[in-house]
Amino acid sequence: MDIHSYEKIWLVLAVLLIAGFVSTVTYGATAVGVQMIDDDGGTIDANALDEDPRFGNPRVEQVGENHYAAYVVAQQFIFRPDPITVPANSTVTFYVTSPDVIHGFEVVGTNANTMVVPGQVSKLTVTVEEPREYGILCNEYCGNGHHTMEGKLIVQPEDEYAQGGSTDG
Amino acid sequence: MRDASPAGVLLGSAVLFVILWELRSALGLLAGVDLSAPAYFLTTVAIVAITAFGLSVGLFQLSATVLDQRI
Amino acid sequence: MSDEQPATEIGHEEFDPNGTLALILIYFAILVVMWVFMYFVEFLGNELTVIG
Amino acid sequence: MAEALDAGAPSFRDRFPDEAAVVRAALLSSFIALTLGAVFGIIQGLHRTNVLRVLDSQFYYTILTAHGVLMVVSFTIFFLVGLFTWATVRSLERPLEDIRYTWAWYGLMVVGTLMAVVAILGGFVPSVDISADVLFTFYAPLQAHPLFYGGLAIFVIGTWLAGADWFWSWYNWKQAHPDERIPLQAFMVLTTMLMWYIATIGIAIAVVGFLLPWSLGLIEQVNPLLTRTLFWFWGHPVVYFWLMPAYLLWYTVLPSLAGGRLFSDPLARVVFVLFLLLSTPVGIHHQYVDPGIAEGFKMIAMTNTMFLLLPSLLTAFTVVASMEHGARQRGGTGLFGWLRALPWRDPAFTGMTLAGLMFAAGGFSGMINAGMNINYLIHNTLWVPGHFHLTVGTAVALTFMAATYWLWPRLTNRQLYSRPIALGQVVLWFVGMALMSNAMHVMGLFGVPRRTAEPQYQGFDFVASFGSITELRIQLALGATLLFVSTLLFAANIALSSWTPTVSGHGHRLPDPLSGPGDSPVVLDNLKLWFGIGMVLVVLAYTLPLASIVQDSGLFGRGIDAYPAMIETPVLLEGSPLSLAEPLASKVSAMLSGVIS
Repeated sequence: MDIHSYEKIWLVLAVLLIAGFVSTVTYGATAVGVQMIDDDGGTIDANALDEDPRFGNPRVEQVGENHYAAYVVAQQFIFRPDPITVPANSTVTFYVTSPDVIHGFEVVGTNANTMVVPGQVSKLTVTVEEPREYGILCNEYCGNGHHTMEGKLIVQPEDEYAQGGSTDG
Repeated sequence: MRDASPAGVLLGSAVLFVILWELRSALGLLAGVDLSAPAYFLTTVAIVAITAFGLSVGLFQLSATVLDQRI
Repeated sequence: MSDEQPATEIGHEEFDPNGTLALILIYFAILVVMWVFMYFVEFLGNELTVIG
Repeated sequence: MAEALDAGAPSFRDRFPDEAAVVRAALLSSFIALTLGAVFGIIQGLHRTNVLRVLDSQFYYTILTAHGVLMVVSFTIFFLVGLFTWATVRSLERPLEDIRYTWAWYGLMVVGTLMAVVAILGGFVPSVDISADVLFTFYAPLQAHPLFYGGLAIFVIGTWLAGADWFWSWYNWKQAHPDERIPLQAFMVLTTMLMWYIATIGIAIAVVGFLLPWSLGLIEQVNPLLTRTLFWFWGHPVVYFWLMPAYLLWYTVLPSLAGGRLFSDPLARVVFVLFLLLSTPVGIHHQYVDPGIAEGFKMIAMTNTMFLLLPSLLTAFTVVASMEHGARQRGGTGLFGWLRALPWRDPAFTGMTLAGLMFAAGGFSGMINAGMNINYLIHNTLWVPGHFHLTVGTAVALTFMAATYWLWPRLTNRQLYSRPIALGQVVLWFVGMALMSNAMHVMGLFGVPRRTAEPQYQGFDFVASFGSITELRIQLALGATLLFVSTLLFAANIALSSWTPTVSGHGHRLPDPLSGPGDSPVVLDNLKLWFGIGMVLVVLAYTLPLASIVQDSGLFGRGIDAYPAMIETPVLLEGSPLSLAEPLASKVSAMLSGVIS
């Protein structure tokens, strides 16, 4: 099978391009430490969220030195708690699940973006820096009120956060 | 002497318009240069119109010299 | 609706697609530039990257 | 505009009248679906950009489901079965084995489509409790009416029977030509169908095994992650089921339109074998940010997907090289000067070339989607529709429309109504799509979500790093309008071609490739081998992830209720169209003034 020499050049370049893409993504995963949503959030009985210690009372609570956990429930057409308030310059781990249908949990304008599947818990950890407000929206169709499903992530200055205590949404 | 067939002019104008318009997005995203949309849109349409008119009346004598093409 | 007969017959041996190679190299360059920009500027330069 | 017709050669319709009738029927069904889908498309385009809202936002999701199913199931696959019937009969030079069997599977596909469409359109009528507002992806626990799932199942069974029809022809052809190589077009049809048989395993299990009995109440719950994974098992290869007919046209028709010959037949076969092997074990790249799937499986899906770029990149080279060959034969010279010697006046040629050009851009945004962790940036944002309106929306759809300008006269022995309008239509599509898709990509980067009736939120605004979100919305709406007009031009042109004067001699023979099949190893034609390897790859890619999902959250999930896609009786936007025009005028002017000031 005689392949034209130009075709061979292009084949080699294409494989190099693919190798380049794969190595960039591997660099992101290893050196930068970007981690995919995976199954370490575990599963849950979607009908029994209120008995669960985390999601029975959706809230933000301190779980370590400068490390906060946000237990979030995404349900037909609201996020709980809303707003999600965390202190600036801290590490926040979101645990997100749904009692009803598949939703999306997207912090607008950022890389925090996960699917929310009933029966599964999505676990994602980010670091928040300077105080500001982020919008949250559901980016997966979940019913006729889907476009009204929004929330807010508020990053408060540390001192202001200390007085107010964690809002129990 | 006409430069390009009407089809060539129509197609060239469309491709030129798309390239120029996409350039604004590239400038905006890559270089952070924010050009006002209406002004940019009108300029793009103007450039494409002039080029199309020029090509159709053989203004640029494009084919006869540079590209020595058979029309 | 067949078009007019081609001016010349070019066989497989004597045809080198130089124009194609040039065009596809340009495309390759655009791909690399856009990928590097998208990955390192838009993505890694963005906030709240998931690290755990 | 009279063209020299080699009056002698009989057209496809002359040689195979029965088959031509089936192909015409399939193509007409495809164009009806395209036109209907375009009507829903323009309603969406104007609704989500807040330029003109004629219906209550609750109906947006009914429209979105209809737009999705009509465009990427009915339009694409009806065109495919028409094109593949033509390609098989033409390349094997033999009529189908039993034309009644052919009409039977075509009829089955029509019945399936009608069932699904009735279920979807039921969503407009709240009093009737039939509805399927679950979108094209019908993710459980959202539940559609059984009519929807039943219709989809019958439609897929129709396509299975269609594949059997072509294999039947090939089998009998092989008896008569024992040691000949499979003709290229037939080879493409058969490899594509083998991929389809592997791919539809996923959707068959999901629909027949879980969703249909669930919607009938035979089982009370389903595991959302399991059915979602099974959906995407099929969901990615189906995009290649749309793309392969376009590749068949680019490889076997476009070169001759350009006045040249296909650069390499062996390479075309390698490309189709690569698609058979690699398009099925990759579905998990649609689930990069799903919980419940380990990162390792996502990494495997990414690697397979990246290698799936290879056949498309090779296709780009081979098709452009074939066009260059044609241009040089027409006297084109110079490194790029040959581009001017191509027949840009021919709408079929120009349409397919512009489709290929846009596919290059769509290919890039596909590479971004495939890059596992960069997916965080754009998952479920408007970037994704931006991507697939370039790939299926243009590379496939525009190629199908452009090819119809070449194929339709061969099926009807009638001239096209108007070639200048056809040329204008393909160029209009190109410009309209460039505007719409560019706006979608950019808005996606700013976080604007897809599949959302009113992406305007109270608590926050989207931040645009250049220009403004309003400008991008106008650009999207403008692009959508141009695309809608372009579709109407296409549909009208074809419809009016039913009464144009008949002509004979459309039998223009497709020339042989530059390097023929003989130059390639015979193993390429060993379909059983490639099908076997394809199955092994898909088993490797999917057994462990599916097993872990079932092990973690059960075959039927835990505590998952059904959510039928019912709508409370919404308040319809009353008022005659006139009263609708008034808000449009004021809104557009307000928006423009906002932008200009």
